[in-house]
Amino acid sequence: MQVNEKEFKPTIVAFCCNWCSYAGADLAGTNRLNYPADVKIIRVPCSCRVNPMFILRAFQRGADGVIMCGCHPGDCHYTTGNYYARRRMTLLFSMLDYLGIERERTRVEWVSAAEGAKFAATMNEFVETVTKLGENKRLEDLRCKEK
Amino acid sequence: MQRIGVFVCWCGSNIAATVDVEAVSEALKSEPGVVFSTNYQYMCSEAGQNMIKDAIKEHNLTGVVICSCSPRMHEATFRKTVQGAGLNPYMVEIANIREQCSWIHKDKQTGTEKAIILGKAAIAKVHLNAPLTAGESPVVKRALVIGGGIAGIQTALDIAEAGFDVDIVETKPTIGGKMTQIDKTFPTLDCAACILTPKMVDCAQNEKIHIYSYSEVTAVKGFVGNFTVSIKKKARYVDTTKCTGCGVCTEKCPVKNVPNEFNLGMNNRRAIYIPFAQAVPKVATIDADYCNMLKNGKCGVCSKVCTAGAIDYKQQDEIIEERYGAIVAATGFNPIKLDNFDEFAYSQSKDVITSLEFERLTNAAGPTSGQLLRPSDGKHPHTIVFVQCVGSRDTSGCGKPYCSKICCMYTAKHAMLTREKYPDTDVYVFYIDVRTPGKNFDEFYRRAVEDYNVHYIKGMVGKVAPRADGTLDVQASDLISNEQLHISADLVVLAAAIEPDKSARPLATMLTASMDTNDFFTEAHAKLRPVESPTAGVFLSGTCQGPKDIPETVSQASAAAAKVIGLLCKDKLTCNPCVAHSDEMLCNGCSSCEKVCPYGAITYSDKEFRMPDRTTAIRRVAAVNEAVCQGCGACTVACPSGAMDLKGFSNKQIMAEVDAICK
Amino acid sequence: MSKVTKEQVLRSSGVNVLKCMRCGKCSATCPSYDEMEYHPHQFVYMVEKGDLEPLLNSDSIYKCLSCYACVERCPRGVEPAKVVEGIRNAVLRQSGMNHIKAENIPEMLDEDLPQQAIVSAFRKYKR
Amino acid sequence: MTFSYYPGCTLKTKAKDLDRYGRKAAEALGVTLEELPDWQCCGGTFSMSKDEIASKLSAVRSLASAKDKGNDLVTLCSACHNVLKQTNDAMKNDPDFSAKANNYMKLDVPYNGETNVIHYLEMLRDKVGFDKIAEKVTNPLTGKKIAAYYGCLLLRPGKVMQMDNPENPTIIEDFIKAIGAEPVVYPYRNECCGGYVTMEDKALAKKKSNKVALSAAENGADMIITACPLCLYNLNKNADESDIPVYYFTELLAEALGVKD
Repeated sequence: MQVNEKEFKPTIVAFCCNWCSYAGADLAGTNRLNYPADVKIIRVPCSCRVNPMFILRAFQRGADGVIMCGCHPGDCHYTTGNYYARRRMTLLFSMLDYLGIERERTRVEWVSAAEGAKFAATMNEFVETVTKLGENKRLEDLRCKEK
Repeated sequence: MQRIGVFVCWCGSNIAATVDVEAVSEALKSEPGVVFSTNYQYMCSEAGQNMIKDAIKEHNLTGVVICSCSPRMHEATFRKTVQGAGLNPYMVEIANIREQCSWIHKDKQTGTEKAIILGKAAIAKVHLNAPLTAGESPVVKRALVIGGGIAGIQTALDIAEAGFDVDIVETKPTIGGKMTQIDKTFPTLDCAACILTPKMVDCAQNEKIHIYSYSEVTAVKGFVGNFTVSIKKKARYVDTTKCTGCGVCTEKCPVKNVPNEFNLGMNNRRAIYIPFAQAVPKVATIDADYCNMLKNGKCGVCSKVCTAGAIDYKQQDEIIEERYGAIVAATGFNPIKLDNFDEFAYSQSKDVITSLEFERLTNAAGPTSGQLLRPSDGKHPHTIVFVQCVGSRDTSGCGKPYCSKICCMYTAKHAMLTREKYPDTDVYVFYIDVRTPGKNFDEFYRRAVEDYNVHYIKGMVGKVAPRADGTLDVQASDLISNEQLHISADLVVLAAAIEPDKSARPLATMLTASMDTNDFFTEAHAKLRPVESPTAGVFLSGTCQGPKDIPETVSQASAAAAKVIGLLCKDKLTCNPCVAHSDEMLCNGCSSCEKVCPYGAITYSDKEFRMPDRTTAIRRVAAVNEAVCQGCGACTVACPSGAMDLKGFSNKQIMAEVDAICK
Repeated sequence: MSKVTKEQVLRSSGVNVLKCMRCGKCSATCPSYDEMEYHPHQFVYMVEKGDLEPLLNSDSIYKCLSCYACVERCPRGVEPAKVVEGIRNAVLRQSGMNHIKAENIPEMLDEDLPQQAIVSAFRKYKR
Repeated sequence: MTFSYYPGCTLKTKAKDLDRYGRKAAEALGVTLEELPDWQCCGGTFSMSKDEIASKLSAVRSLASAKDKGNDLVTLCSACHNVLKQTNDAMKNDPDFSAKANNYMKLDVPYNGETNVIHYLEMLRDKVGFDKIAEKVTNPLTGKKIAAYYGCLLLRPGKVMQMDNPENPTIIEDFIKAIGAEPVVYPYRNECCGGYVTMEDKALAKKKSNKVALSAAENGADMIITACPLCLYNLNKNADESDIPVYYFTELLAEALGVKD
C-alpha cells in the first residue's frame, strides 16, 4: 500500500480500562479486526483513573482526538468507577467544547471484554470523524513550545 | 537515570510478519536511557527469558520493556523473569505490539511505525517506574458455590473432599438442578437420577457442606480471599429442622391446581410441596402465591396434619452474612421461551412440546409415569417429528446466535429411546448439521440411524399446522432430495436453544465478573484459564460459562474446585501492589477520596506535623489501607490537591505515555 | 440478454448471501415450492456461486408470491425473497423481457378482479 | 379523534364496500377520517429491490402529504398498508434510498419517514380500544364463528409492519370478540392465498386459496373476514373447493355497530 505523504493522519489517544475495553481491544486483535494505526491505547486500571489532566495534556501535545473506553455502566470491575468517569467526562468535554475543541474530538464509549467487533467499529468510526475534522490546533497553540 | 533494556518479540510470525522487529529494536535503541535492545523469536520461551535475565545482569538494567503480546497474556510471566534476575518485578512494562498492532495492521510500514511509538510510550513509562512490594492479605478458608445443579454439586463435593468448608446456595427448594428432570443420559443411557441422587445425598451428609436451599445471594462485598456475601433465605413457612419429609401435608393440602414446575406445568402439585421424592433437603415448602392460609388466613390443614409441628405461617425471609475466600458461579441454564417461534405452533398445540418436556413425558416420575402419551388426548403417538436448532444458530434476533451444543445428542437419544420402547412409531429428525464431537458421540448418533431406523432428514421445518383432526401437518424441506415434505405427525418435539439462567446477569454485577453478549460468564482466558473469571477469586462451573453436556460440566466443575482448593490452601495472598497512596504533605483533609472509594480503603486521622517555623500543627489526613485498596484510581482523580496517586499508574507515568504517543 | 452479474443482484437485493447456513427453512416454508424449478434456498446458494444463468431463464422467478414467509422465518436474516426479486428485476430490466404484455391483459380480467391485482402484476412482471 | 385516511385505488372501484363500511363504522365510533386530498396509487406492491426508486415515489408523495396534515395516516387495504409502511420504513432507515427519493421529489422540506402509518385495525385496537368498541356494539354477532384471515401483507415483514406477532397474531381475533362473535383460530390464517399470481397462474392461486378456505372450514368457521381486496377476490373466486363466505372486516363492524344499511 502506498501511503500518501500529504494525507492527514490524526493522532488519537485511547484510554482503555484494563478489565473490559483493553480486553475488548485484545479481542479485536485476536479476531484480526482492523482499525487505523492512528489509535494508540493507554492502559489504565479503570476508566475512573483517567484524570481530565491526561486529556488536556494529550490535546496540548497535539492529539487530534481522545477517546475513553470503559466497562458498560453497571459492569464496572470496581463497581462504580465508570459512573464517576462518565460524569467527569461530561463536564470536561463541554468545557473543551467551550474552548473550541469540537465535541466530536472527544468521546466516551463502553466496550466489554466480549465486544471486539464493537471496539474495532468504534475506532474506525472515531478515526473517520476526527480525520474529517482535520488537524486540531486549539490547545496545541496554547502550549509553550519547548523546542 | 534508569538503565533500560528493550526486548522485541517476533512471536514466531505473529508479530514479525507485519512488524519489522529488527527496525523496532534498532529504533528503540536510541531512546534516552536505553542501554540494550534486541529481538528474538519467542521472548516467552525459556531461551527468551534467559536472554532477558542475562541482559539484566550483563548490562546492569534497572528497567525492562518488552514489546510483545498483550500484558493480559504474559505480564505475569515477564515479571517473574526479571525477578529471577534480581530486579523488582514491577520494573517491567509491556508494549502490546501483537493484539494492538501486528494483528490488525496489514501494512508492514504502518505496523512498524506504530510498534515503535508503543515501545517509546512503554520506555517513557518505565523511566518513572519505582520498585513496588506487594502486601499480603489473609484467606478465609471457606468457599461459596452459587447454584446447586450437577455443576455446583460436583464443585462442592470436590472442595469438601479437600477438607474445606463449602456452602451451596440454591434458589429452588431442592438441589439437583436440570439433571433431576432428565430421564436418561447420553451416550451411555444411564438413568440420570441413579447417578445424580447419590451425589445429592453425599452433599447433604457431608459435614463440610452446608446447603442453603430456597435461598439467593443478594449482595457481595470484598475481594479475593475475603468476600462478604449476603444470602437471603426465603421464607418456606416450614421449619426445616423439624420437617421430616413425610409428605402427609402435600397429600392433604386442599389446593390442588398449582402447575408443577418440576414437570414443566404438565401436571399439578399442591400449594405445599416437595418437588420430587429424592429432593435434598427433603422438606416441604409452601408456595405463598397459592396457599389459602397465607393469602387469606383460611385453611391451616397442613399445620393440623403435621405431626412434627414444622409448619410456621409466620416465617419471614431471613438475610444472613457469611465470609468466603472464593466464590464459584454455577447458575446453569434454561431452555429459551418459544414465543418467537410460533410457526412451530408451540403455543397453539399441546402436542408441540420442547425436548425437556419430552424428558418428563418419558420419565417414570413424570406426569404420565413414563408412558409416552400425547398431552392433548393421552394417546400413544405413532409419528413423531423432532426439530433441531429451534432458536440456536439464529442471528435474526428471534433466538440465540450460538450452537446450544447438547441438542444433537439428546435428540438422537430421544429418537433412539422412542424407537426402542415403541417400535411401531415413525421417528423423523430434521437437522441442519448433526454435531457429535465427543467420545462415543457419533457412534451413538449412527446407532440411532443404523440400528433404530430413525429417519434423519437434512432440512428444516418451516411450519407446523395443527389440523382439526388432532394431527400436526409438518411442512419441511428435504434438502438432499430437493423436496418439500408434508408429514402428518402426532407429536412434534422442538429442541429449544438453551440460555444462561436469568439470575446470572445480576449476579455478575454483584461479583463484578464480566459476561459476554449472550450473558454467559467470560473466562479469564479462553484456552488457558477456562474456569476462572477475570475477577480474582471468582470461578466458573458448568453451563453458566457456555453450553455444555453433563460430562463436560462435571469436568469443569472439578476443575473449578481444583482452582478454589489451590486458593484456599494458601494462608495469605499477595496483594496487588498497584494501590493508591496519599502524600500527607499535600493532603488537605477534604474527604473527597474517601467518598468515591468503593472498598472503604481510605481512612482519615488527625496527625501531628512539624511546621517550617518549628511549631507543630495537627492536620486531618487520608491514609490508604493497602490490603483493602484494589487500585481502581477513583480517588486519584477525585483528589483536588493532587495528594493521591496510584502506584504503577501514577499521574506522571500516564502523562509520560501521553507525551510519547503525541510526539 | 446482456450479462447480469452476481454483484448487480447482490447490490439490488441488498442481501448478504454469505449469512446463509443452508438450513432450508426458506424452502420449507415457501407456499410456491412445488411450482418452482429452483427453490428459495437454491436462489441464495446459486447467487452465492455466481451461477445465475439457470435462474435468469427459469419460470421460478414468476412463481414467488412475495409473501415474505421466507424473510420472516429465516434464522439468519438472509431474506431469500429479496434475492428472487433481484433476479426477476434483472430480467425485466432487459429490453423486450416483459413477462406480461399490455395487450394480453384484457383476456385475463374478470369483472371482480381488483385493481390491485393488475397494478401489482404490472409491477412484478413488467419493466 | 382525527386521522388522515388513505383509501387506495381498489377501494374506489372493486372494493367499495371495504371503504364505505370502514367510513361508516369510524363515524359511529366518533373517529374522523380525512381522506388525503392528493393521494396517489401506492403502486400495489413494494419492490424489494433497493435500486427501485421510481416505482416507490408515488407512495412517498402520499406519505409526505400526510406529514403536512400532521395526523397519523390510516390505511385500510392490506396491500396499500404494506406498501406505505415499507416505503416509510425505507425513507426513515435507508439513507441511500431516502436521499435518492428526496432528490427526485424536490420537496420544500425533505421527507424522512416522519408520518406514522397505522392500519385501520391498529386504529381500532390502539386508538379507539376494542373494549370501547364492544360497548358501542348494538347488534352483536353472537354465535357467529369467524375465521380471521391475515394473509401475508398485514403482518410481514414483521420487523417493519410491527402490527402483531407475525406467527401468532391476535388483533383480528380480538376484533371478532369485540363485535360479539367467536374467533376461529386455524393454522393457515397467515399463509399466502396466492393472490399475486391470480392472473399469471390460476392453478397456483386456486391451490393456495383452497388450502386457506378449507383449513378455516375444517376448524368450524362460518365465514372468513379479511382486510385485503385481493384476498377476498381470491378466496371467493378461486377457492372453489369450499363455499365458505368471505367478508371485509369493516362490513361486520358496521353491522355490529348497527350502521350497515
